[in-house]
Amino acid sequence: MSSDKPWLVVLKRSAVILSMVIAFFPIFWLVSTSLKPFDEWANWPPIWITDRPTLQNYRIVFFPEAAREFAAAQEGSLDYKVSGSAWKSFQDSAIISTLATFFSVVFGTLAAYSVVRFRTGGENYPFQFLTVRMFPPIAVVVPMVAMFSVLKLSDTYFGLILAYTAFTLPFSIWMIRSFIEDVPAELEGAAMIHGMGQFKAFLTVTLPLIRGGVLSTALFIFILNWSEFLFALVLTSGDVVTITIQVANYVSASSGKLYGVQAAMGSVSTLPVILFGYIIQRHLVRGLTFGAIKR
Amino acid sequence: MSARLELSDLHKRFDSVEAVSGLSLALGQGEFLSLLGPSGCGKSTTLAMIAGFLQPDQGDIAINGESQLRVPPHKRRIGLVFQDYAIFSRLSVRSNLAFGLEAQGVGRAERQRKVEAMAEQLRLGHLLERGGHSLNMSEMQAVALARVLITEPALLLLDEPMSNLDATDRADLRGELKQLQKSLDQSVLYVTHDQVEAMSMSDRIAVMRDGHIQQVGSPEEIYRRPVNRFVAEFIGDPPINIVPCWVKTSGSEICVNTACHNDLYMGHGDLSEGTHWLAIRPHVFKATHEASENSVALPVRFIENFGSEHVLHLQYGEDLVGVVVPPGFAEGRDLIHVSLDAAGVHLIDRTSEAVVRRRAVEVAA
Amino acid sequence: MAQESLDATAMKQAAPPRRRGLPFNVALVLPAQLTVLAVVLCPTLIVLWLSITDWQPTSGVTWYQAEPVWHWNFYDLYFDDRFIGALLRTILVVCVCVALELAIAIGLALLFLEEWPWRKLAVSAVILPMMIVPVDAANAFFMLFNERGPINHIISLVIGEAFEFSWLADPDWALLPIMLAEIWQWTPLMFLLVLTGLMNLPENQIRAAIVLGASPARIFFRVMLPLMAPVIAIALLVRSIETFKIFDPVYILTRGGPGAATETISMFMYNGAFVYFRMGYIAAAGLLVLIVVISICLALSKPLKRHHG
Amino acid sequence: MPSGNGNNSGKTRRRFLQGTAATAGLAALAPSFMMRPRRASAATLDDVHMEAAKAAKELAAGRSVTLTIMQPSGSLGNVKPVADKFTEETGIAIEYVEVPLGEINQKVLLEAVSKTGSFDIALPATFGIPDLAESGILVNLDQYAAKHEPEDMQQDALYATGDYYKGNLYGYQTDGDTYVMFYHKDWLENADENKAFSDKHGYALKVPDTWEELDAMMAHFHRPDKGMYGGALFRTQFFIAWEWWVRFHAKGYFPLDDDLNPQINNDAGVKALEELVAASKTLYPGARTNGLFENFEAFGEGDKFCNIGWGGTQKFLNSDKSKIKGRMAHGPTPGGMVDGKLIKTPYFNWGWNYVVSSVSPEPEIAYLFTLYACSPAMSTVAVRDPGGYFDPFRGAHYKDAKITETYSKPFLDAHEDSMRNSIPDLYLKGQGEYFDELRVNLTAADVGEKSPKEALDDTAAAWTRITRRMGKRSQKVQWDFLKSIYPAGVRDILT
Repeated sequence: MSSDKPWLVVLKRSAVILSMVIAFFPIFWLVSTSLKPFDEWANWPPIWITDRPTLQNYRIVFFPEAAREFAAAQEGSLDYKVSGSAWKSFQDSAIISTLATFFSVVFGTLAAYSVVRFRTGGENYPFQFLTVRMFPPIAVVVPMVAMFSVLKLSDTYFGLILAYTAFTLPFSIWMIRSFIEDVPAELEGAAMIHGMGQFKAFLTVTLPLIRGGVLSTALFIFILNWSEFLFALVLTSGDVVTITIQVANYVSASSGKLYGVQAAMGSVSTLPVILFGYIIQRHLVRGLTFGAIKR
Repeated sequence: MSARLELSDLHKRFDSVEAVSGLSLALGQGEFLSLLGPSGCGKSTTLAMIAGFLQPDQGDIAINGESQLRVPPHKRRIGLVFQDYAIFSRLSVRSNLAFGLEAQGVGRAERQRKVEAMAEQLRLGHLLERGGHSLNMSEMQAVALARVLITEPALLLLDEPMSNLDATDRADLRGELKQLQKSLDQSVLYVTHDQVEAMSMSDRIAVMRDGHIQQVGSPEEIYRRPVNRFVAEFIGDPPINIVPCWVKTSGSEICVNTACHNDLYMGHGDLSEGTHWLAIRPHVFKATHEASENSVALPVRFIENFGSEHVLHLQYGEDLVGVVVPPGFAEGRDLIHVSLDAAGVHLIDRTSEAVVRRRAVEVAA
Repeated sequence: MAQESLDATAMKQAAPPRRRGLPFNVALVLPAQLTVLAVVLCPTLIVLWLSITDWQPTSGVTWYQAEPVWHWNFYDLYFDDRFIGALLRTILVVCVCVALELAIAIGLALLFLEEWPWRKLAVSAVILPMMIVPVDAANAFFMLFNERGPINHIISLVIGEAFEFSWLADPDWALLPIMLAEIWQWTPLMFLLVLTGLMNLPENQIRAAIVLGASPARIFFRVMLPLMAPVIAIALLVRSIETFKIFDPVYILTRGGPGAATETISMFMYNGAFVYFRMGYIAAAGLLVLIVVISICLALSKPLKRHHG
Repeated sequence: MPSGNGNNSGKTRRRFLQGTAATAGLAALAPSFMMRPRRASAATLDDVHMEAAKAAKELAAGRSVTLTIMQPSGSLGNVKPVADKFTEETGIAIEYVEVPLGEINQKVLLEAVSKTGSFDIALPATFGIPDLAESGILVNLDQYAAKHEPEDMQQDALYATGDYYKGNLYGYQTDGDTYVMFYHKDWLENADENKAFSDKHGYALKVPDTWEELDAMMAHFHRPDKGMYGGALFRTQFFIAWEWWVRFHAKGYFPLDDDLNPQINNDAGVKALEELVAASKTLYPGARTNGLFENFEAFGEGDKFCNIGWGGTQKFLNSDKSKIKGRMAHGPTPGGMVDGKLIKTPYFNWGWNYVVSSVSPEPEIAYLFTLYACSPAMSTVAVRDPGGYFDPFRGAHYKDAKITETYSKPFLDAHEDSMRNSIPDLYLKGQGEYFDELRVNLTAADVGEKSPKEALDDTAAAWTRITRRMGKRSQKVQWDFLKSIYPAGVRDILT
């Protein structure tokens, strides 16, 4: 508020710069590693920025032939061996994340509307959904494996979509609820006076007003689905491969990991999340607090 | 202990807007000065500069003759009551009152004593243990006032302290505040847009508009001798009537015709011939039931009832004018006879909007 | 129906909703409700059953035919050092991570509270970590804390001799990179929450405190922090719940090892269920965790409720 | 059994029959095993791959059949060339699912629960077969073996101990993952060193026969101030149990007695652990934290006396990246003196094994593929892949020029010798639990958190609990069986 002393300003600016460096450093390292040729992955001292940048790691991720060539070239290094393309994991993740997001947002919007405008189930009803998010997924994963085995849902798109939809519903219901609450019910009332049914009034009056909010919710949930790991790890066994599973797959033997390849896969797989994240930056707080804190 | 304040040639600009330009003002010791103006006139900016939240672009702020520009807010010995009272909502009333003392490092016992005394003085005893968030507006107002008074500020700044209160609380508070100020001999700068507050409490009023001081003077002066159309219109309730007039001059003598009254001699002054304005307080019209020599009959359009007096709205040429009459005066009548005393009207220059100064006044023939 | 719901408060007080309207609003919540039931309630019932059996896939029977052992799983859990250890370790991780996240977040938020050039851009830059896929973030930290990674390199440069410490293989230190990864990734969220809270603080209360002569520290602790309490409560609640579930970084960085040195509750249960395949036993552990978590959450959910109310 | 017969360990089944006769306790088990139908197969070792392909082609005739193989990531180089040939000969398509190599056993076991049918054939690590067999996910291959397997198929494999569980065939070992020792030949043959060493110990430097000798040599060469280190043995938790396992067996004991009471915490076990902890002092600095890759890279520096490892280790050390290429001596893991007799206990601790999923709609075709892939001709093709995981496991492999070039002759000699006499891992249901318990406690002892005695007592107590939970009676059946198929020379000495 009052004018700061110069040394204080310098200190503050340095702190800001330091925090930015720390925020960026792991990502820098990921990207930097993804561009390193094989023999620099585990060099000592580590190479910060390679002199010989290569796209080889990215080729290994996406082109099985490149992976096999690479493996053949690295004679004796049996641990550094990959095969198969990551395309499938992007495809699978895209299908699962998109559909699960769609269901979550549609179901969530309907439920949120019902909860806000009709007080369905009373004051405490929405909390029931919230408890879903408090469940450690690992606690339900064991019975889900059992249940899925009976229902033949293991290792299927539908199984993961079901799990993702359920576990993101708390977010969609609570976020969209907070958006609907921002729109006065009187607006719908005005439409209803003109003879419109209530649900239609919601669709034609309120929904367009909260379109941005619903879209943000969708992106937010897409991010969650795209990044999910535990369910994918346990509920799939090879037919379905999500990107997180693919990343974890580039692990070799007891010895170590395919740093460069893993970094390449990591850089690519996290890109959509970063992009969507910044698009909805304004709503991140609302999302991650279930709509409790608004901007 | 109470202080003088001098503002000289203050300027503050936000982007393209000159919020305060060339403001100079002096507040004497123990004086109650109101800074009166419509919202956006720059009075809050001025206040923020005095308090030290804003640094003026130019000019000086001096308390007791010492420049405050390099003094941080908390060292200026200023007490500030905000429009929203800014009660620390998470603290109890007691802690709110003790906050300033605590910050100054006053001992616990002393703090306790002063809080009790202040609570006693402002009749807040029953609120002391309540949480800040649980108070109603008038309680907040009182606590806010007590919270600054307890630190014995050299200068008390009040920023629209009554705008959130309802009418009766306001009326009560005006008296109490004035009394308190007198008994403490406290210098007060009172910022408001409400002329009633300013008129009823102030020793002097500074009327402000668009970053400029329009006029500084006692309430009487401001009311009787506004310097321009803005001040004339801003002060007075019911509001002053402004009607067009046509000016004839011979030498420096001015003769005015209005839509209904002719040949009003306004004495000497500098004014061009042509259309100008007449500002006439509603009290200045003399309303009668019977016609008299220089009265005109005006049709009654509607009546506002203020209880102790009524305001008749009469058709005056193309305008409506308000005329104050006793209750029941216009009962069942369509026409009222109105005469006008030229001594009580203000002639306003159409181009400069300034009130024309008249050297001598002669009653119209 | 329509008229009643015009005004939400009126609706709330409205005498028993008309029968015709009721199915409609219930129908609206039905898809969400059914999904949740399918994926949460059914498994919970199955957990109840499994927790009293000693079902192990290696015994070759399907889960619904497993032999009940009644309370013995719980009895064993009570004496299972690894389970208790994982529980305590998880609580430690939650306390350390959430506390540090909050402390750093508050510090950062205060830095970003004042207006300065490029501030918005800097905020976007600082929150980058929370935009990263957690598995990728964990991988990045795996590389950073590799014995041949840049962290060791920096330490080497500082101390002036080669430092090749294998953080993740040392039982005493392996938890550190995991916690740092978690803190790195989620401090930005905490920061955003706190910053939002700070920016929405009533400015005049702070100004009032300034004019009353309070020092910056006093203003912060006596005025700002109390005002921030609800926001901070929500932030702590949300982050504690999420941190309690911590899995991805542990899995990627250590798998709970070396030994059980970094086994958090999720990792313990994963290892138990999917490495040792002691499904019944882990179901019992899961049930205990569920009960604990839900009761804690119900107790703590008041701030959320208040904010929404 | 006469010892010295190099081909012993291959004759698993025969030996088991003999063992059965000798062990009254096994009488109950014997019938189901012995009453296996006589072999109907006309195939011989040389043409088994052709016969298998033919049989598969007939079974799949007129249908479009696809087999899916779940394999540890990185083994495609071993599997694909063989699979391509199979497809070529039979028209049966092969697809692959890759999972991280540390997780394949879990994934296969999970399939027992989820039954997705996502694979027909899998390549789990051998030590997991007991769990997998008990879970019901593996097809008991006896009936198919009776139909298609040539007489000496398993005798020809140098190590087939892990293929059987409770007397039934569940898979084919396809990887020779036995522990082998690596020594710095220049140091061994250095005259000055030899003199200094024999002056002190009374015998010359050599490829050590016993752990005592190895420990003495490591101590001799360990001069960190001169940049020389005794050894590059593993001390990370994941690996530590394996070395102790060999040291313990070399002292002449089975890990469990006939009643499944742990013997690991007897005096020999404690001694073995004390020696292991003492040897830690003569290892290079990174030993406690370094995994496999770092380990062989470190030994490749050429400043360490000895190392332990597998074929993969040799592939690196024999490459141009290694400074010690061509300067190594090899040997099996050291043994010990039991009652005045030298006992060698080389150890087979990992290895991939072809198994067939019980969820597979085509178990017989799937079996035929595994038979095809493990046939001498085809497995040679698989092992040839220089980047792959599969190490030699049949006599034929050691004669292959390409394989010899990759591994070097001296190594292969030591490897073959080890393979023939390898002791098995603890092939019991719950192997992972037993071993993890052991690993944690050994590490605790190594870093000084527990005394060796404490560590092993704790392990033994935990083992008893695990055995009880797994079902003692069932475990005993397998343990008796397993003991009966330990290599004869070892089995006779162990108590």
